[in-house]
Amino acid sequence: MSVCIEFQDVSYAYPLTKKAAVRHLNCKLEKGKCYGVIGPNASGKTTFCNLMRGLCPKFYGGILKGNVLVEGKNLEEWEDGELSVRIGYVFQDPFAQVSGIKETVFEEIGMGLENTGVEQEEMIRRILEIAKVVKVDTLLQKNPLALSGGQCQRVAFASVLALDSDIIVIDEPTSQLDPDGTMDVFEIIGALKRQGKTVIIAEHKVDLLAEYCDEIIAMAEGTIIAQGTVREVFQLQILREKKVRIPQVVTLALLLEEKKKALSSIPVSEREAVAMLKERGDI
Amino acid sequence: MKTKNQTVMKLAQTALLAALCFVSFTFLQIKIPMPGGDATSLHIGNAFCVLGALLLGGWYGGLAGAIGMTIADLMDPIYITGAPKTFFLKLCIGLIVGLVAHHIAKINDSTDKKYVFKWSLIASIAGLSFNVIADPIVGYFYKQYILGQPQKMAEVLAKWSAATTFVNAVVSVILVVFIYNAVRPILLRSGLLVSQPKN
Amino acid sequence: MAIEVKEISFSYPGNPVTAVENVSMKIEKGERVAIIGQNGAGKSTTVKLINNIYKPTQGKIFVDGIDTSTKTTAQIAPHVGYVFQNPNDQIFNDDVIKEIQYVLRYWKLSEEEIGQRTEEAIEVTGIRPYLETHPFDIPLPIRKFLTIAVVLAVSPDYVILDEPTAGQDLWGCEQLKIVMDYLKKKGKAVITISHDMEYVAEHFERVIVMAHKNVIADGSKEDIFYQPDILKEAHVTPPLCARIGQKMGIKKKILNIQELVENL
Amino acid sequence: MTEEQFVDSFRKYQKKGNWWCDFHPVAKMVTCLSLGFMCLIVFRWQVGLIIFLLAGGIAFLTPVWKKYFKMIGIMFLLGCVFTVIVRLYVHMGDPGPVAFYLFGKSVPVAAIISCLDLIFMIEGFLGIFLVFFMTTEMRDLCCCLEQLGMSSTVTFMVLSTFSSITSIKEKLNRVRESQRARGIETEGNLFVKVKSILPVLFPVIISSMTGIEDKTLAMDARAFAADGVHTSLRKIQPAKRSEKTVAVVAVIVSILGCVAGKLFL
Ligand SMILES: Nc1ncnc2c1ncn2[C@@H]1O[C@H](COP(=O)(O)OP(=O)(O)OP(=O)(O)O)[C@@H](O)[C@H]1O
Ligand SMILES: Nc1ncnc2c1ncn2[C@@H]1O[C@H](COP(=O)(O)OP(=O)(O)OP(=O)(O)O)[C@@H](O)[C@H]1O
Ligand SMILES: [Mg+2]
Ligand SMILES: [Mg+2]
Repeated sequence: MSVCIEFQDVSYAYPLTKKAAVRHLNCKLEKGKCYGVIGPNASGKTTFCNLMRGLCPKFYGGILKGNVLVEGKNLEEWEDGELSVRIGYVFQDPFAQVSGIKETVFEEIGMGLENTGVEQEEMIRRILEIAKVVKVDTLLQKNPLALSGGQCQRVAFASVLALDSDIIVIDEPTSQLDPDGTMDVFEIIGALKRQGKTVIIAEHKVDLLAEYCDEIIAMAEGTIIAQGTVREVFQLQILREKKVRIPQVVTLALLLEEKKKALSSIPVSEREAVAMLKERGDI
Repeated sequence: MKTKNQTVMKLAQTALLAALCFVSFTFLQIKIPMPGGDATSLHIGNAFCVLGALLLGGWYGGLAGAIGMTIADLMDPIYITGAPKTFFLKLCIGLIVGLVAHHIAKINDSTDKKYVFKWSLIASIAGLSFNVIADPIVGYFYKQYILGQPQKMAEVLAKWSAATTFVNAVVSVILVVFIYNAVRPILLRSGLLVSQPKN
Repeated sequence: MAIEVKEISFSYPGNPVTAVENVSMKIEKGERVAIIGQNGAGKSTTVKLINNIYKPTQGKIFVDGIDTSTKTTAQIAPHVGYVFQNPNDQIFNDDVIKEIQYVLRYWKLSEEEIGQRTEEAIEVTGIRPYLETHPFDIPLPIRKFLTIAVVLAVSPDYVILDEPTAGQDLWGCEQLKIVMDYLKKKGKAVITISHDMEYVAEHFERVIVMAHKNVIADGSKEDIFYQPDILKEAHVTPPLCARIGQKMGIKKKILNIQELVENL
Repeated sequence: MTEEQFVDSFRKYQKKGNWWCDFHPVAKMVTCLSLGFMCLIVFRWQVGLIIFLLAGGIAFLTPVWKKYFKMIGIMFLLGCVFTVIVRLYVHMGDPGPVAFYLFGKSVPVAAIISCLDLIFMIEGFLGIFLVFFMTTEMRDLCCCLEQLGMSSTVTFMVLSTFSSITSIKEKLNRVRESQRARGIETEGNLFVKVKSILPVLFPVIISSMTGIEDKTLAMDARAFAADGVHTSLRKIQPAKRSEKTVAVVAVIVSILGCVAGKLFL
């Protein structure tokens, strides 16, 4: 598979801060895979996403060392407009993401399409399609400023999805959502993956990440402490040392191991865990 | 991207300050009735005009004040006639503050709190004293020649408006210096001061 | 001594659709209650009514026997503390200590008392490393702890936390546990809104489920988390341990991982 | 409106089903502004009254007439009663032909006329201005101006100012709520209110300023920086010949009116 984003020894400090927010990042992200970025607060997840999108240092200022390559091309060589179409980015704070200049959710979702010069019929078709997927189709006529936190988050998600970017970066998309809403978001991410898109998602809800992601990138104190498949990463001792959250099913498996009731391997989803437990069949 | 994004950001900030001017003028004012069916009021709208100039530079700050206050004037039956005058005056305030703060003192290049405090104070005083002097004078001529009010009354109005403008200016200077110096460190950190020290 | 909510209804000004309808609940002093439910169910609205930020259009609320409709919000604040969903709406001082002490000074408490309360609040919320930082420079999840500290310093009998778990990492959850333990020790009632069922199952005895502007269930966590139809109606899923326990056909009502391990 | 109707409405030209509301925004703006400024410049009650009546007439033919007359009524009372009382008071006892006596003092005709001048200048301007604003959507106006060559950054700025006004008002309320919840009294006498200004104003300013960053990024995520043609979801009918004619006539009338008014009134 081809590499679509590559970090080569990247360090970055925000302006007027002494400590670098991230240090010596090295990683390769492949096309068509889903990556989960995990780590405690202030470990640099958002900064990692910003770097990928070129917002650090172009927008925030600050000092960047090393290279970030998107599809083999250094970030600086990318045109601004082109990059914003190529990489869709859903930001962390849902409340701040409404543009505020559109009066209905329908137009809010369509705004990106207007800016990229899509024809009207096509625009309407795409908005309706996305709205259905993200389950905001009942809100289309509402004012974006009068939405509840959860609804806001969905609309922000929808307006970025509408652009149909190849790479989608999502920073904590479920912080305000109820459990069902959270499941919906992950379902959508699953669907994006099936469409062959590259998805990078930073989240605290590791249980669902474990279920939906191909690979996990674990960060702590501004460095990548582990990268690999879900099963590999969540077994690592270092995650627990650095206080990175791990999925409950993994905790369960490890506890069972301690009690000498080990499962055949480490499960990463509820389904797997139940299957393994059933297979053992000793209640 | 830098240039383009920075413009969008500056525009968004300008819009925000214009809105703040509008809101503070419209909702936080005390009207004082005056002879001639005119009124002047105690308000802090100018503070945001000055704040805009300190944060965004003269042009944008002046523009923010001009737009915000002009809209506010247009929405108010008592002030509506003064709208063109307001636009011109607020723009000037912004330019003067910008000139003092950014061209003379270059406060955005400094990290010295005391220096910034001192110069933001001087700049706001400069801008608002201009207002204290110019508002009644421009108002006088504006009323007399453009609106054709009787001379005697225009004089009375000018005197009154000079008094309230002075009170407003004092309150605004205190407020703006306080707000600016409180807001600055936060904005500086999050890269919101558009022309920040090069590093 | 209790908060009694009696059949209240409320609609936001300028919005004819009611936000909550006929909600009743009673929360005793020292109790720990979690409110869960779908987005937009009216959870935040209900606690805002209890806090007297809004007055119900129908029904009455009594805090320790006082009818809230006869008081202002600021008069209820010493009894009921509310930590908002968004900390940015609350902070305005340029110094953490000043922020915590603002209301205490506003109430003209003695210097000694202020110092002691501040100290305790800082200790419990773990914000000591940030005392020198400008409040708006503190990372958002920790800024939330600052607003918690502000409420702890006020020391009301009822503490309401609106989604304290959103965006928190392990450290945050552990610190939150310390806060909860502290409040328990002090005999304060805690009312928490949360979407994190694991957290609810771990820290609360009683759970109130809200859906469609109303309370649809109220009971012990064992009861609630084992009633699939109610949970479904409220768009929540039970904690993972409960799900696995059920799927494995364990009879006992399991709610935490230790129990699950023991029963497997 | 059902969802299909709503979506369908974007396929056609944006219409309200009222000739004035659907008047091409730019033509409408030119018409109203020129008439308004004529009113301002001539500063005579005759002209003001005509414009005022014209505005009222137009408003009467639109669906917003109720709201319009309520607003203009309030403004009329507020601005005018005030003007009359104070102006008459100032001019009472002035020399000149006397209209009537009030409290034993003469009220000259000139005073009444100057009153009327001021009142109708204000009300004429305000009336035509309100009629324009109440029947025109800012976004449509901006969209049309954009088509005429105004840069999209300017439209963004204008729309953003208006939207910021509403969002700041909302934020003010929210912050006031949270400050009350922590025990700071914000209601009561003037002193209490003044004391609560800072705790309310400060979080509002800071959080809206820091919110700008997110807003800019949100705009960026919606490809605002993308080069090339921008399309628009809402379609506005190009100005008809009749609408253009009206605008041109209004401009000519205003210019002539100004000259004539200054010379003969
Ligand atoms: N705009 C900024 N200016 C200066 N420093 C910043 C900025 N944003 C983040 N930082 C700092 O960079 C470091 C990494 O922060 P980042 O936001 O990337 O963490 P995170 O893992 O996304 O945390 P969270 O889980 O809270 O979202 C932190 O120490 C933070 O204080
Ligand atoms: N300020 C407001 N003005 C008008 N309606 C509002 C306002 N705040 C909330 N609502 C509406 O009231 C209803 C209840 O909202 P509330 O905030 O209580 O929900 P919630 O249960 O806290 O949801 P969440 O889990 O998303 O925080 C929602 O339908 C919402 O749209
Ligand atoms: Mg983050
Ligand atoms: Mg809520």
